[in-house]
Amino acid sequence: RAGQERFDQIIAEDSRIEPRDWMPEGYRKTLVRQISQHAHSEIIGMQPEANWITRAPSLKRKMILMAKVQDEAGHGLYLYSAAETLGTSRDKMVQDLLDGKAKYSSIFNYPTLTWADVGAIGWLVDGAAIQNQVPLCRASYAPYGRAMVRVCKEESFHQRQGWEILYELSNGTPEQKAMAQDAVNRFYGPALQMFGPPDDDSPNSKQSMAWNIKRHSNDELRQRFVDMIVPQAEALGLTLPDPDLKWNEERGHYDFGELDWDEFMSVIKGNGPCNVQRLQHRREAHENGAWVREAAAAYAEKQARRNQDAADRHLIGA
Amino acid sequence: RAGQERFDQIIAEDSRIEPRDWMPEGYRKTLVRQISQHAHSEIIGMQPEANWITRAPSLKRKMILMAKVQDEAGHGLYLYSAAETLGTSRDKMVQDLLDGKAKYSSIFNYPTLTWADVGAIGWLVDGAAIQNQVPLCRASYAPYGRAMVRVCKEESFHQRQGWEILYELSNGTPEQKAMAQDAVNRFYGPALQMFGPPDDDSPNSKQSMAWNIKRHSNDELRQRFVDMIVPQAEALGLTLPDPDLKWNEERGHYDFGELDWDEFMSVIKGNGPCNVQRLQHRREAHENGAWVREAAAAYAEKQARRNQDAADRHLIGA
Amino acid sequence: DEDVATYALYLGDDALMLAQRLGHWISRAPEMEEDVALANIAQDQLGHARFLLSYAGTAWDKTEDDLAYFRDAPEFRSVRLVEQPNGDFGQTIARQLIFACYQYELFSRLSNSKDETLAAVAAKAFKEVMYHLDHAAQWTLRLGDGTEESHRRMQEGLFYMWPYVEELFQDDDLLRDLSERGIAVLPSSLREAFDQRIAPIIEQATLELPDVRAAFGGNRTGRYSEHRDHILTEMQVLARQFPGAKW
Amino acid sequence: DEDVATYALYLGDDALMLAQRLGHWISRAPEMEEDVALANIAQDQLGHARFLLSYAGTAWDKTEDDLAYFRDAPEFRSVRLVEQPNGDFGQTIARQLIFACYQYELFSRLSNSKDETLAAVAAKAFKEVMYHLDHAAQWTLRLGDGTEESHRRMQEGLFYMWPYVEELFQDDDLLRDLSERGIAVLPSSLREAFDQRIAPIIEQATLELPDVRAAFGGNRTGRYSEHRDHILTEMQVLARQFPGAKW
Repeated sequence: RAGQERFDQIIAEDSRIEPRDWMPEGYRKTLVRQISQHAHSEIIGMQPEANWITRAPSLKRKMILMAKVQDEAGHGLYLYSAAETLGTSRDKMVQDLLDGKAKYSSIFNYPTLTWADVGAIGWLVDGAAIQNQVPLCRASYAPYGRAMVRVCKEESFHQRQGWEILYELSNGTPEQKAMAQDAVNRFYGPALQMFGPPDDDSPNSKQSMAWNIKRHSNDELRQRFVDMIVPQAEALGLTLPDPDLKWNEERGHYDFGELDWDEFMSVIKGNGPCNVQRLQHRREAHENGAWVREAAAAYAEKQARRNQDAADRHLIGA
Repeated sequence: RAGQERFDQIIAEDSRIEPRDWMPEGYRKTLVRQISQHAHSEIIGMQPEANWITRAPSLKRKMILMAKVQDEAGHGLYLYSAAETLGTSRDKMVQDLLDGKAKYSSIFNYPTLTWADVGAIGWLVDGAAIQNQVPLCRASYAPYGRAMVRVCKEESFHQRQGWEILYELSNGTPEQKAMAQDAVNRFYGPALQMFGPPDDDSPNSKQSMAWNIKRHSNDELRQRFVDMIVPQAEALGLTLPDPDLKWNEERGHYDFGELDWDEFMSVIKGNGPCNVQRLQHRREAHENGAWVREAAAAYAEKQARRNQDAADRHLIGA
Repeated sequence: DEDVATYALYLGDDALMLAQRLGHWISRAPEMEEDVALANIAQDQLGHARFLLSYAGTAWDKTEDDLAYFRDAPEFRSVRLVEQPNGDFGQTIARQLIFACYQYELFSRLSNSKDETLAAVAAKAFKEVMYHLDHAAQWTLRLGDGTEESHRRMQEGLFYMWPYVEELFQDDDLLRDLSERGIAVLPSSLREAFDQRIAPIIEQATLELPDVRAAFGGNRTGRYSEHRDHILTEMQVLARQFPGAKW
Repeated sequence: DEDVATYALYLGDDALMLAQRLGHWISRAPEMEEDVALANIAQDQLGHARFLLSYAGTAWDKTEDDLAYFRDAPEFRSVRLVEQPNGDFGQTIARQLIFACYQYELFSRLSNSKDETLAAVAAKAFKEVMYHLDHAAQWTLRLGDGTEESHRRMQEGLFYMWPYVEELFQDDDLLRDLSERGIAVLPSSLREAFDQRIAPIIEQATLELPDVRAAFGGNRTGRYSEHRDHILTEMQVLARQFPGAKW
């Protein structure tokens, strides 16, 4: 009872909850689900871009891409740590992912067919992620907010790098420009869907906002994102594939067309182009690495025993 | 005693020994060693050429190459069968290969660095193999002779195909011609060494000849091979990398320079460019296939049991 | 007739991609007999591919090699199933089983095509595919009803490949038009026969039809698999290094 | 000075090939921490490669990308060790251990080169290689002295890589000349220090120095490995598809 009051007060003051604080079960569960989904998205999200590391068309781009995919692994690690402060182990979360029980951002179920897709992911997908994540730096759960601060810093680099890839392509040969336009055509819709379903269909959002986890509704964030990328697309000289997209003087925002929510729901339910492929890639890495993790554990145990033995010998003066 | 007499008589008449016939232990051992080495050479010999199947530069060449490597697997199978008639199981022979206890032709420890190497292997390596093998069709051990008849028929196609690859390259662009010449430069010496060490250093040859297994000495076969390929090289417009190579009017043969027998012995002893790679490739295929072979055996056993049960039920009128 | 040529590309590209995948097994198979068997099937598929690409090429004055080696990834028309990685032997057999059942139904009908060339290639290919189907079915039984491990792997192989089954039976305008003209076989018309052919094999092998949804995209459009570009990278490298060269 | 440039290619091509091999691990490592660690090492090697290729390029008016993407296999100068396949993690760690011990000795001496550019890159690289060596040594211990399986795999990894050790320490005329001029480090001069560095690690890991002979060939000549062309096929495909394009 006292815990609940204290919790409510912290939320009302827009202060931060720390792991040692009492929190309602629903709050804990919501956070574990959200943070672990976010971590899974970083880890699965490595694959579409890693697909181009060995084929990057210049050494500079290869370097930047390796650093980026590495950052994603790092973000996954921060986020699993943040989620672990809520009492669920990383092993459990990872196992849920491998078992197909946990979700991750459905954008990563689309394939990267050309080099331009690496640019489109940086510009649009990381762009949408930032739009989502910046407000999360102020999430009421402190470890989550702190993790997001680190993540957001790096993501803004990534978005810029993606934009630069597309800029070079768009200002390159006609084939390069076509490649860039094709990538944007394929990633635009799914990127806008990263904010989740329209507000009317997003029942959990309200509670998350009441708990100061979420700060803006899905549609608000989506609007901001559209408003941000339209001028960026113009600067790129690329077209966003939406005939209904136009400036609305009255609203002070861009209007945009209805998204294909049937496709979205169907990808979420498992029939994206790459759902099975992404999970199998992750499972293979996990299974192929099992003997390595076992070796590391066995070695650590032996070392601990050796240290203990040495300490014992010291104690008895041997 | 009677067996030995009968055996000696068959050899003296240049007739054939069949598996049911008595034979001296030395004869049996020599044959098992020779036939299994030959089988291993076919199986390991798949690798250098298989390396180019996925990259063959035309669909026609891809087709021919797949058929050729397939033939090598087939030859391996005939030869293991021939060796099995002497009482050593294929499993045992294969295990000896995997354990590094058995030998195979050292030429397959050289890498195929370019497409032209596929041509050079066909022309020179299969050419040398035929020179070796044609007389083996008359080997005193009948199953070996019969296997060699099948093998030789196919090998002569292979040699011709190799020659054609080099012909196209030699008559192609300057880069293609250079590629062909480079391949011939690398494979010429090792191909001549396929006949084994010079006669003076080949202690086992004499006994094999007495037993009508071998019909010609190493140096005789090597000379025949050189005499055959010199005009073929001329027709190709390629140079054989031997400054001492020239027609000897008196002998009615081509003279040729000393080969690098130090390299030969060192490759045989294990330090060819690809010895470890070739064995690991074979071991990996074997180990990765273990569960498949186990499944096939388990299934066959189940089927046998089911058939037996059905027969039993039939017998008792169920 | 460019429509017929495009249809020949559909079928030819499928066969080419599969031949390329199977070709990689040669020297790596679980038994030496399988090196021979998989090389056989790879050659059959490559044979279909050469015939079909040559036929397609007549419409654009291109050779089989022009089409195989000098188109970029988006210009190919293969389905995603044949582009999937070999994985372990179970995954390869799953792909073989699905594709052989499909080709069996396809070629048995296409041999009645009003296009004589397509009818002829289908009739020839049908005989070969009977063997491919037998090979895949036998291995499905051995792996499914073999050991616990082989059962698990074969089931996983089916699970991995199943999302790409639906694409085999998707129609498009070109296919509808050509099938009305009696030239093409409408893919959707094969689905029932396919299901009836594959289900009993899977059942007899003590396996289950995978409970996994069809992968969105495909349909021989620009939404192909991530694997296609990798396949072509390797397949085309040498030909492209020496453009115009003869081999 | 073309000789110095060629020496820079020797070292740069080694680093480039290794970066390419390590880059393939990213998203496939046995632990997520290792995705990070291997990506780190890959970037360090790629960094060395870029610096060295750029420096080499000044002699021929070429950029790092000209040299990385538009040379054919025979023109590269890498040793075969760095071209060897990743295999399992044990095989990769074996390659890392050998190469890190070699680079440790090399760069510690090359930082005194009379060529200031080479001295500078070596000094920078040396600090990074200390970490690579620590990483490889730690894993060698864990795998060698971990479980029975990991011991076997690590030992097999060393066995697989060991034939290519000798090539690291082979001299040639160019190297002899440059080392007399105080520019290059003579590879043979590093062998003893290498042996003394690697042997105790292998011993402490309860492993054995492999009893396997050096692989003939190599020596940064035309007798390179079968793997090189496969590596380049993938690395160069896109750049070559659009010659002259900027990225």
